[in-house]
Amino acid sequence: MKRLTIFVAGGLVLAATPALAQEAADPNVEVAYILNTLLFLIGGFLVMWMAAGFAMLEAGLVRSKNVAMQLTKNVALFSLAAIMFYAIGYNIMYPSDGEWLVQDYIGSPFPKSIDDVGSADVSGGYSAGSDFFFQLMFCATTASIVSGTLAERIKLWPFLIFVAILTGIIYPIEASWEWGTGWLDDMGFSDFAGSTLVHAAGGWAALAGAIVLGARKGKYDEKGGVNPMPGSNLALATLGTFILWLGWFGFNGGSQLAMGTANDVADVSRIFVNTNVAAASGAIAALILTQLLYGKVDLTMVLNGALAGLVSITAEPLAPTQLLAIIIGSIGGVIVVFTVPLLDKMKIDDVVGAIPVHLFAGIWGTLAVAISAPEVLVAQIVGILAIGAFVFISSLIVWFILANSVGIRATEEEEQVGMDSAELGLEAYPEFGKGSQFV
Amino acid sequence: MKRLTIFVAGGLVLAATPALAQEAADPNVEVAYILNTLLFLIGGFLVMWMAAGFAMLEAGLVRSKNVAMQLTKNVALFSLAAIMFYAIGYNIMYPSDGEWLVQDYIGSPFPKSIDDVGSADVSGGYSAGSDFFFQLMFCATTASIVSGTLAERIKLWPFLIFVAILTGIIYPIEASWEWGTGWLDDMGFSDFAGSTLVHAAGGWAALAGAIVLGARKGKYDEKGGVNPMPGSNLALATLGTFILWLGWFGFNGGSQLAMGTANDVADVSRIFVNTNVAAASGAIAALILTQLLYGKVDLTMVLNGALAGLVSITAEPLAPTQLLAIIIGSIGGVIVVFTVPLLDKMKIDDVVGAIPVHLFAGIWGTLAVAISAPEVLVAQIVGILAIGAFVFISSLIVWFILANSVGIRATEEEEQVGMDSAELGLEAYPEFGKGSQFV
Amino acid sequence: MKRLTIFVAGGLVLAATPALAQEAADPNVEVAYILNTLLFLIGGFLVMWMAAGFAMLEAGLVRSKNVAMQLTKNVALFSLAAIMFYAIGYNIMYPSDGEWLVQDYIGSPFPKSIDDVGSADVSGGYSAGSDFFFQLMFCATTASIVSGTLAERIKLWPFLIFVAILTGIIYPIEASWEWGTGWLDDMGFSDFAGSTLVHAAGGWAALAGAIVLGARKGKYDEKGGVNPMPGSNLALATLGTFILWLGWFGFNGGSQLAMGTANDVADVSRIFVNTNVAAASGAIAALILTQLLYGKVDLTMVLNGALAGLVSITAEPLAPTQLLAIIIGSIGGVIVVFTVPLLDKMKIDDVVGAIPVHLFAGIWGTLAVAISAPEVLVAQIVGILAIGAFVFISSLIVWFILANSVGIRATEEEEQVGMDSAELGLEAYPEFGKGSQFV
Amino acid sequence: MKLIIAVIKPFKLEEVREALTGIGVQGLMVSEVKGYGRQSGHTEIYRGAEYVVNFVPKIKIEMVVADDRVDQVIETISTTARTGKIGDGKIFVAGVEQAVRVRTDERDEDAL
Amino acid sequence: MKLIIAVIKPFKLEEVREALTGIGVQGLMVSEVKGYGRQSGHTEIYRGAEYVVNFVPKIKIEMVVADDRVDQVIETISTTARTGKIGDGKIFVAGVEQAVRVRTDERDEDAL
Amino acid sequence: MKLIIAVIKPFKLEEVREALTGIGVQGLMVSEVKGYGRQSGHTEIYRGAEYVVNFVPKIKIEMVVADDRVDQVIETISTTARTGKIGDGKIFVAGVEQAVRVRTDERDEDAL
Ligand SMILES: Nc1ncnc2c1ncn2[C@@H]1O[C@H](COP(=O)(O)OP(=O)(O)O)[C@@H](O)[C@H]1O
Ligand SMILES: Nc1ncnc2c1ncn2[C@@H]1O[C@H](COP(=O)(O)OP(=O)(O)O)[C@@H](O)[C@H]1O
Ligand SMILES: Nc1ncnc2c1ncn2[C@@H]1O[C@H](COP(=O)(O)OP(=O)(O)O)[C@@H](O)[C@H]1O
Repeated sequence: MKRLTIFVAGGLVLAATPALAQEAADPNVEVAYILNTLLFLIGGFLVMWMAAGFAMLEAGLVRSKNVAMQLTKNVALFSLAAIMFYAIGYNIMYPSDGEWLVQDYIGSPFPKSIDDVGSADVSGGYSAGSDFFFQLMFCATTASIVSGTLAERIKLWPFLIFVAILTGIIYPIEASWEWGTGWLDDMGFSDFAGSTLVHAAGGWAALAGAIVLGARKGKYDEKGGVNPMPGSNLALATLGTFILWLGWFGFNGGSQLAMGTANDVADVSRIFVNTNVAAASGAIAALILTQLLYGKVDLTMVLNGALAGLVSITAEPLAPTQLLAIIIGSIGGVIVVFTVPLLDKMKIDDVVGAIPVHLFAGIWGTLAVAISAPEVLVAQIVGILAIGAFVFISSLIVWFILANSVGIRATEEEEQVGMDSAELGLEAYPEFGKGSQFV
Repeated sequence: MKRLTIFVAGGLVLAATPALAQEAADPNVEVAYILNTLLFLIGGFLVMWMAAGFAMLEAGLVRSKNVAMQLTKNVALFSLAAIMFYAIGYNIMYPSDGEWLVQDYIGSPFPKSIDDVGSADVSGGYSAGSDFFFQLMFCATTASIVSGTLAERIKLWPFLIFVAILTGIIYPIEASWEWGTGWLDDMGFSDFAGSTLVHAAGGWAALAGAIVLGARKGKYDEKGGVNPMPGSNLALATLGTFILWLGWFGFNGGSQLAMGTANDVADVSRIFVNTNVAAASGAIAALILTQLLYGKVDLTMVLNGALAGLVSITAEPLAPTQLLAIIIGSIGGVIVVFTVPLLDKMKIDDVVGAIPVHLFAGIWGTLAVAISAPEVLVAQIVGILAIGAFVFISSLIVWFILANSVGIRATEEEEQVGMDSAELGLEAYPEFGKGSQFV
Repeated sequence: MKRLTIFVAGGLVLAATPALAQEAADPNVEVAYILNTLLFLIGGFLVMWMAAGFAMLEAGLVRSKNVAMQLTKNVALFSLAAIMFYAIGYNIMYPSDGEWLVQDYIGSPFPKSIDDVGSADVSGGYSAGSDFFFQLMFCATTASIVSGTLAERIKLWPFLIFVAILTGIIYPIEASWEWGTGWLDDMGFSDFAGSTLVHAAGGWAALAGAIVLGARKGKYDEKGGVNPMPGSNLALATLGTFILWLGWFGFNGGSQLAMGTANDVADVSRIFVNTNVAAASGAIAALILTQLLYGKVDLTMVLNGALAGLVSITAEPLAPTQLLAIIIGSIGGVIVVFTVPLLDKMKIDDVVGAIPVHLFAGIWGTLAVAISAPEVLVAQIVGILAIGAFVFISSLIVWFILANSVGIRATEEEEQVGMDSAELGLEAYPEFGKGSQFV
Repeated sequence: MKLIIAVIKPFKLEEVREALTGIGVQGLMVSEVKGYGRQSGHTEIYRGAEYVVNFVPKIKIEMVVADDRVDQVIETISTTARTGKIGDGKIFVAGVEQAVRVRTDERDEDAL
Repeated sequence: MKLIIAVIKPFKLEEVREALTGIGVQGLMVSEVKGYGRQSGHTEIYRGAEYVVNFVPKIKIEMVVADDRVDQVIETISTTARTGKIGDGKIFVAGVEQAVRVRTDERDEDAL
Repeated sequence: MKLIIAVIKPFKLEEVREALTGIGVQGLMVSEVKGYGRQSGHTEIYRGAEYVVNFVPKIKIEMVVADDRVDQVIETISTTARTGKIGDGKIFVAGVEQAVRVRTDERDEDAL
């Protein structure tokens, strides 16, 4: 896979340099090592920031009686991901040769250690710790996607159990197929920063959960009517979207994986430009489309549109020209506007629109790679299907087991009073209006 | 102009290095290229973050019935700027030789392409894509300034049409006079990071809009009384201010345009220090002054004061000592405290105080350059007047045409129920109090 | 002290290079200079961002009638710190040889100048301006800690007077003992990024203030009952926590103080990883513990837990393995859950839990250094006691003088109507519910 | 005419409103109140401190109806709002002497 | 004494209050309510789903006045609050038996 | 039965509630109102502009009690809520004809 070969190549070249690295090292190799590592660190903290973005976006789109719970879930899932990915996930995702349990399909789980203090291996091209840090954030993102869809009705602990399994096992396995140089990578599948590996995967897990969990009480009535349950704080939702937009420069830009050469940093620049304009055009597409369809702009759709634009460009943010990036992003925005109501028709209750944004736009983005590289089309389809099937089915099984053991759904009364009072015994906004409880 | 000459100089030096760049390139030239580009990328994402800052600041300072609209405008204007600046703005602003329509006054509009994948031109000194990314953010900032002033009464679409013209044509033209090495640059005008080119320009466009649009109903009564319409969420307004403060390090620091030498990075450090202390002293000045004038501190003025401090130091954040930066910033804070009520006396309704902060402090900052470099005084005055006249008059014309064609003002009833319900059919805080609608 | 010796060492080595720096300079020395400086700049703006984190955390945890005041205090204290640290603090903290008033105990106060424009001294290893910028942010952080504890009842101006003394004198003196290569450094005390120097110090100052100030009216009743006064906006509190989490990468990572070698950047990576996982495990520990103790999760404790994890790892974020970092962080989370109610039992009213998070976890973190380096145990204890005694007693004296001169406490009625209406004459959320005023 | 004041559990509002529309009630006013009553008094824990929750969120419905509608309205509200659990709420009836429709200046029964 | 309850459109509050002060009304209480009536029932679209808006934000004004003031107060409110458009609101009058000014313990008319 | 409406200063609520519970009042409703009265009219400054604050936040307590409790309740509220400063509030009493406890369908005095 493009990303890794860069590496391996790099690795080979560098292999020339003596073992006990930096002292003797060719100064430029060391500078490249520093700059590559720096890219991971900056990219990593920007993607970490996306965790706050998801938290704000979701807190803004749920009703106030469920805000504290949504915040709790977001803090907890990010924390849990950090621990699970360290404990088993990272090594399942990046098995060294001989560390596969099932060659190219399943890596072996155990904590992988990073460089010891003060002993960088310059021949690696970048610091192992910075790579771990960067990759962890992608794992956490996958989990963040799930929490939004299932908001306002799922119990805290069963949700967290699922998160542990998703971040410790499901995500690392499917991601290893491509980024761990597994079978999809061999096959030529291309997913630069994770339209499928991260976003569609999160979307599939969310979809499985939504099906097992069912819709919020009162969301859909017998006669097929849909009762909107407006988000309680669109300022937060907008803030969350801007945070995600910012974090995405780290998400896509960092996925260049190297900044030690002029070409790499120029490519990172190109990625920044394409990522930004894809988000912008996704937002504009939703802006115009909601005006045309509904006679007025829907801010929540515009926010989803920007995110869909970002997801769409994530599979290939480098190759497209700005014009192509605009087209890819706009189509992402269009997808959201049409599929949000579609899900409602299917009575699949996705509170924040995560499935249209991450799953549907993720699939589109993965296919769109073929616009720049037609030869990969088949591999793209195989990858979309294989990862979709694996994540969806395994998630479905986990959700099903949880539903039939501990149970995943809050009682009707808990749902009525809200998860905050029911499960946390507090309120996010104790002094503000209680509109959510009646209108 | 200082910035550009650095470049040109750099360019010349580098010109020595062979065409097919990095392979053969002198390692330090390549490292400098990477570091210069990195400064643009970091600076760029920090300035992009300012778009969120404006959104939060404005959302916090409008009444809750207009919050969703204000958020919509901010997301939309940033997105629109990205597309317009790509489509025509960037090339109007940075015409290569022979690309001027009117030499040194108006560049020719067409999309400019950035480096192809994996083919950096090291002799450029930095990646074209990173420069585009960085410059785009300044263009978007100019538009962000306008939305705040005109809040709570302007219709969405006419506003967006103006934004398209401002970011695609008006800003690029006036900015080209200086940063595109046009006539003002030749003349010796100095505006390091855009006190005039960005902030005052945005302020002039806002002022023109406020005049054509008129004040909010009920803001000013016959007997010259002013009815404050307090912002709905000062926590958001404060968050927005902190975001802008953070982003400003990218705004001013990135405008050093180079980080490839020890001197450049030391200068960037100096800029960070001065930028921070100017903001701090602007805030403190407003804090003390509101206490003295009104017998109590006004948080909204303190926030405006910090921003005015930032705008004031933006024209020359490098040359001043910290002490001078403190003086320049404090005066910015003082200007705000005195000019906010002044505008009210003139019945110019600036909802968030953008005109005092960006226009008045911007002019002050531009003049203050002469404290460090007296020889530029005349050029500064010419620049302030020329850009002021051009942006104000062209904006006035555009607003006037819009007002007399599609119309720019919401109806009285729409204004009463709020732009959110009227134009978007939703509310930003559906469950919280509705105080805005009566008290 | 480890940090400084690196330096001095570095300095010596570099001393070899000719005086009139970069032209002649060994390219790698210059590149190292740039990268070291860059680390300070990135670290610095990330820590500056923490000021926004504290503002949001505190604004979210106070009742709405005190939100605007809390925001005002946070903006003002950060601004004041910038000016005081420049005017006297920085030089008191980092006296050059011969600049000590009392050798190794008290430096002499006067503004220290940073590099002139375009004249970097490469032999310094990093730009003086970037160091000033980075160190300033630590000083401001110390003050931010205090504002949360004393919220909802302390008057604005006396609080700001204390902040000026804390940031200008108290913090710089105690910090000079270690980071200014004073007596604690000579003694072998080790505090990598400031568990004691910054966090515990802030906590001690807050504790002194809380004692002199007394609890909020109605917080504790005669019969030893505790009346919770729930925070008004947990979404803001969570946002603040995420901001702090992000900023902490700059706080701890930047404290490596160098990025010019592969080893340094690999260490920074290791610090990022440990910092993140310590925060995560602090949050998880609080999550599990509140569930076990109270039968339900308390979001505010989870947020405090994450911060306590961060404070705990701050004294030594480099040496521990991830597993050890997890243990250190979790214990931080446990400490918070047990000490928050403990303070209430002692009728010490800490509105946001800053004392458990910064003081108690800070002490723990400082002791935990001995896990990696047993030999420092004694020095750690001496450092904790010495700095604790100095900061607590000097703060107590200042608070006492203020209380008995200008007075520090709002009147009962001001407290009842809230600091916002009473001292600022405005409201943070004028349109939302007024629940705070009755339930 | 009578003013009927009903305090009910928030989540019952939609049902009650529909039921009232069903029997031809043409207008009403809804507001949020904090209720104190037998249901009050459960304890919560916040940051480790236990405290008693005295006030429970309730919805107050006010409507003015013609005298002959009163019993039916009471009947409708109390059956729809009833869950049998403590805290279901109360219905009160008071006399109203005049009513005016602002738009048309219609009076009394015509104004309802 | 009578308790006058007026439901009006929010943006009319300031005008009505001024008019009432003008005729010497010395005190009143204002609260936010959600109104249901003829005006209700328009539809909105949120994220592509249509729904009916049943409740409209209204302002409720309550004041106790001496019997002889009632007609004038009604007159004043209804003329000031009238826009002629549906949803202008209602005015109701009920009897009040006692009034107390807490500060002074004055009673009845003196307490108003 | 009587409906007692009391408008008090917000910070007095907890005291008043306790006092009422003390004398055996079993239930009541609390809501936020904006009050206009003699206390109104102080000026504030926002962004340099002076303006008059007409509405003061108040708490409205409503409770229905048996006729023979009325005087005691009034007494309790007015003594507890009194600070002697302007704006202490008012207490009004109106007649109630019926009361129903939704949960049990108990009527009148039994329903309180
Ligand atoms: N005497 C009263 N006057 C006014 N409101 C009352 C009275 N008694 C109860 N309420 C209201 O009715 C609600 C339910 O009453 P409560 O005693 O809790 O349960 P139940 O009605 O099932 O006995 C209370 O929350 C309060 O708002
Ligand atoms: N019978 C009623 N009892 C109490 N409030 C009413 C009643 N009828 C109407 N209202 C209030 O008056 C408001 C306006 O009434 P509506 O029927 O919408 O318009 P109009 O008064 O112009 O006919 C409603 O929103 C509701 O709050
Ligand atoms: N006639 C009235 N009807 C209804 N509420 C009233 C009336 N007069 C006063 N109030 C309420 O009582 C509150 C206190 O009254 P005010 O005149 O300010 O002080 P005081 O009661 O001490 O004279 C007012 O804010 C208002 O809410």
